[in-house]
Amino acid sequence: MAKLAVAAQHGFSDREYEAICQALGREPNELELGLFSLNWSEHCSYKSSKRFLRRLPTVGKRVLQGPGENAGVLELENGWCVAFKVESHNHPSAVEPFNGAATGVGGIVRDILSMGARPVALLDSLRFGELSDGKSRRLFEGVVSGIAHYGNCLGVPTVGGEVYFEDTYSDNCLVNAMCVGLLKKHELKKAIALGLGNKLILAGASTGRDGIHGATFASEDLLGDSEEKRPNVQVGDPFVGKLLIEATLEAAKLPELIGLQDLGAGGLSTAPPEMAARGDVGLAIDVTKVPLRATSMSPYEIMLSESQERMVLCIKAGSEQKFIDIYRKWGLEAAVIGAVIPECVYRIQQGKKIVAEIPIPILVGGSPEPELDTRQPRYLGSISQKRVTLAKTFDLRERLLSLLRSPNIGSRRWIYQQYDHSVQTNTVINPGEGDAAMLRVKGGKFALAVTMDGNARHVYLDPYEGSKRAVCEAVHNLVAVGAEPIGITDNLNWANPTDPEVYWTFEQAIAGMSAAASALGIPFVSGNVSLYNQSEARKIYPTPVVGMVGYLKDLDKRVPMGFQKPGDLVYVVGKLDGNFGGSEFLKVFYNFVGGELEPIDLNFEKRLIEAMLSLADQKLLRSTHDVSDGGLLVAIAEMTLPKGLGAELRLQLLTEEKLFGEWPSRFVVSVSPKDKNKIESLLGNAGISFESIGPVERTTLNVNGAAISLAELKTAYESALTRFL
Amino acid sequence: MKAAVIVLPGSNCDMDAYHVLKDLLQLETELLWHRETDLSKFDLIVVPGGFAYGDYLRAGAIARFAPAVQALPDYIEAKRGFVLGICNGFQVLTEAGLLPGALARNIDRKFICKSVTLRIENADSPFTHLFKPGETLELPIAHAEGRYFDTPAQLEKLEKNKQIFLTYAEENPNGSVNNIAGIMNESKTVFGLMPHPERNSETLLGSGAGLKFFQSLVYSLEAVHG
Amino acid sequence: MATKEFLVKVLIEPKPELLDPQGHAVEIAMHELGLETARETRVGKLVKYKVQAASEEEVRKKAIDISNELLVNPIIEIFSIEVETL
Amino acid sequence: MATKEFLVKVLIEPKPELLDPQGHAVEIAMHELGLETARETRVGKLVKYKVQAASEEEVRKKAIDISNELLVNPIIEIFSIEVETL
Ligand SMILES: Nc1ncnc2c1ncn2[C@@H]1O[C@H](COP(=O)(O)OP(=O)(O)O)[C@@H](O)[C@H]1O
Ligand SMILES: [Mg+2]
Repeated sequence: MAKLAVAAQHGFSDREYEAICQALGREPNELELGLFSLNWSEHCSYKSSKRFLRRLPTVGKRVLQGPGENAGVLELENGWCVAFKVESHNHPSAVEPFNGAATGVGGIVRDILSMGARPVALLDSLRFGELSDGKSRRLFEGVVSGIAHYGNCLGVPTVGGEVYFEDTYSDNCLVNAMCVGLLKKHELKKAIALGLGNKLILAGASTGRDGIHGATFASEDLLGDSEEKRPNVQVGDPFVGKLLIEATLEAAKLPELIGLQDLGAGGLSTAPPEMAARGDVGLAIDVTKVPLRATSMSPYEIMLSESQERMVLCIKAGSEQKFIDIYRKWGLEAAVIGAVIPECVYRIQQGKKIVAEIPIPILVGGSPEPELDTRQPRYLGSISQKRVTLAKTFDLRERLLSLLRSPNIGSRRWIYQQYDHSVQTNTVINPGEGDAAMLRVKGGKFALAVTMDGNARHVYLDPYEGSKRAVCEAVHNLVAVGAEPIGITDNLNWANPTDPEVYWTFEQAIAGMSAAASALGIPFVSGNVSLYNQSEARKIYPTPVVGMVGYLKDLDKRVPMGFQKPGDLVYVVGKLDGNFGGSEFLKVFYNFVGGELEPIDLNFEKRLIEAMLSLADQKLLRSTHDVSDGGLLVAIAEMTLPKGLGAELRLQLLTEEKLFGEWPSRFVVSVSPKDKNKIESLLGNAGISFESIGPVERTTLNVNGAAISLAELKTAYESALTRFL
Repeated sequence: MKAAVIVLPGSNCDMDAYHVLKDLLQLETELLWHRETDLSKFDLIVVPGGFAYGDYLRAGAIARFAPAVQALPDYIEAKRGFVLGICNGFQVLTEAGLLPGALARNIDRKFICKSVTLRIENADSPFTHLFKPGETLELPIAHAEGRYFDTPAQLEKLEKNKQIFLTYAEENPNGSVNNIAGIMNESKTVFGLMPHPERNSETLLGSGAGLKFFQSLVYSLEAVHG
Repeated sequence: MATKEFLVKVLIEPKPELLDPQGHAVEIAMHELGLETARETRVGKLVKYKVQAASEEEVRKKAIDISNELLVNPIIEIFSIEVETL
Repeated sequence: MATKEFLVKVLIEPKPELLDPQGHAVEIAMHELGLETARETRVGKLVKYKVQAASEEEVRKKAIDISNELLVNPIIEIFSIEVETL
């Protein structure tokens, strides 16, 4: 019959369908096909990416849980641990920005919850088309309000993130959300099912017809005509999400809890078999036991539903009522829907009747890895050769103000003002106050710093170097506030991997990130891959986003970004010269994307970071900011804004390249004059070059005689987004 | 002396208020589940910030039917102790009719989280007596429905009785009438404000000025209890 | 007594004296899209539910009660009710 | 041509197949307040405006257009329109 046609509808190639038949020893029924389609989807199986992901460094002395669980976990001190992960919700947000982004936040929060951790911070990394385009504006506004809606209601502060606007994202916006959670080591939970006869509980919201086939949808190109194929929009309920956090953390205290897992993409089709696979057991579940929101749902619909705000728990037989009572107390449903069985299969029953049965090892991890080719993209050769002819003279003031007005550079206040960033009363560096946000931990002296970074234009120009840079940029942001980088979560947002040129950039990016992380000794502990971010018209830039967590032993040693005191001395520290490639300056003034990307010397980078951390540790830094997007002068301007303090600067060389180039391995710092000698000798001994450029001053920013009032700087900077909205 | 922080489904600043009372002020403090109705053993009841019942319909609209909130009128009537509503708690108290007025959607329609400058309009109350009249301070706000509104007649009454204890001093972030940020009932036992004093009660988080509100209450209670 | 099913719509809008920024923004957008004569635009809420009762009168009465008690805040909102027999 | 004034109400609600968390929460509250038979409660939006036109038909047609273009998000919402002559 049209079996193959049904298979094709589920997104299977003939080869995959054959693999299924062979493994089962028969043809699958429709429900089984549905189960396969989700478990074998790119989104859930990482089939195109895992061969490269294996190359990422994942070990380190703090690693308690590396990649493979719902989130990575690192040990801090005194039993304290931090769990974190990033997740994308790109396709859903492109269709319905508000709900897509909101449910993205909900999803990543439940990943953290699955580890037994209390979510303490959120970050978001966003990409849209240019704001001059109405559709991009609507997406942007919708996404930001969706994140605000969900995160604010949960009471988890959204403390940081990043956003870029670039044509390449006008059909495929990117919405990556990162969540950070805290737990004590003994509270760590895993997504595992164990122990014959033990029970499976489904808790949280009831199940409806939402988002059926969401994971498959996320694993295809976004086509204009895909309206029909679109799953129902998933609507999140942050109120239930909040109750689910409280109830689950209460339930996690019971010793009878064996395993904990959220229902994300794929719902009941994917979460329980993953638990079974980890425990080497089988599971039987009965769909008639699943609390439903809609009437007369078929087993297929129940199994494939992606209703939000649900968790599965594997618990000791006999303790069912204790768990159900906790969820009821919080006003949530909880029902025993299945049990651990001896046969290593995922068995779906409708009452007594078995409606599907698939061996776990085939369902989870059994998808054949597609054979994909890589080929160096043709554009790379020409784009690095491209050169731009600079104007002979330039007006420094006008250049700087225009750059500050760029949506890729100027203030993000319009965004973070909509996010509750102070709830939980732990945020000691707020958005806009430092390169990374910082959270204290009540009952400890230490603090956590968190950041997300990834300039994709750099990656587009040079996938290897650009991705190295993304890692180093995140490192700089942590180091700037005084924190030691301890772990990475990454989100790889790419176009269609069956295009060999796309796939090549993917491989290069992973190599670049690995090189940087290995050299700097920072493990990857979690991450996410989002492929197929392209339309008929456009592919997105290869966009790796690096989320990073830093540890600061003594939170009194944290370093702010803004200048603190008139008379303090300003230095540029690190690599003092480099080139222009990929800068926002070239884009804004010459509409030019091209040139070579200055490579990063990772040995130097390592020394630089150690030196900066040592300065911070000795409390020698009054303020620090890394030099990144916009270059040196933008970094300095940003340091004048928090406290409204200018500077009287004299730079040795005044070229546009020096002022606006974005080469990495550079910081701007301000220090007390009394520490001048100490700092200079410490940097000198470490072999780190620096340039002393003048004192902090009260009223204006003065650069080699060009004076710009702080009011002007502020007006330009603050208008970057608002002038479009 | 004993304080309670009511935990409504969706409260999310309950632990923040608890931290200030219990850890910073060493006051005996309990988290009070919303189904409880016996308030008699408490000298102070805090209705905390958050999104009780998801803020569905209107902030506080459903929360006011929670048993613990339903028990508040008798508690207030009996002058048993003080009631403080912060942010969402303020919304709950107005919806429940325990403080006058209503809190409408912010004038620019968006959620706003930032630090604002406030002025103490009445320093002669159990909640504000440690401040000087006219003193200004910074506190974070974090709300989408904070635009205080009431009829002109009611407003006149509030002014006359000096029930407005806190106003926005520089910019008015949400469009509140008369820049109102915090009010109390006529008998000075029920207080509500949109800004979050508990988010600026330690120098680590800012100036720490918010702590004075809580200290004011504690000293007032000590005066009563001797 | 036999009951029938009714559909109730509660139409809630901001009080005339309360500034309605959303209504204002919508009105400007409507003007730009060619509906130049639109005025007094208000954006409010719709609550719709089905209910069993013996008579339309009873339905209406209960709808008014629930509106006053729960659905509407009379300090900032006004409402009207529509009932249909199903 | 002479025009008259009309009152338009656009009633917007979440698509029936989508979760309406707000409607759900309101329904629970209604049940607790004694309206036990309330079901399928949905909370949506009301947009109300006055407009000049030659005929009710024209008003209705334009209201549909503006709803599709501006007021309603067809991916998650459905709407109906009521017109009154003033
Ligand atoms: N999408 C966002 N969500 C929340 N905060 C953001 C977002 N984008 C930027 N921010 C915050 O705004 C500030 C400036 O961001 P950005 O210019 O990207 O900083 P940097 O270049 O130092 O990484 C930071 O505090 C950052 O965390
Ligand atoms: Mg940076």
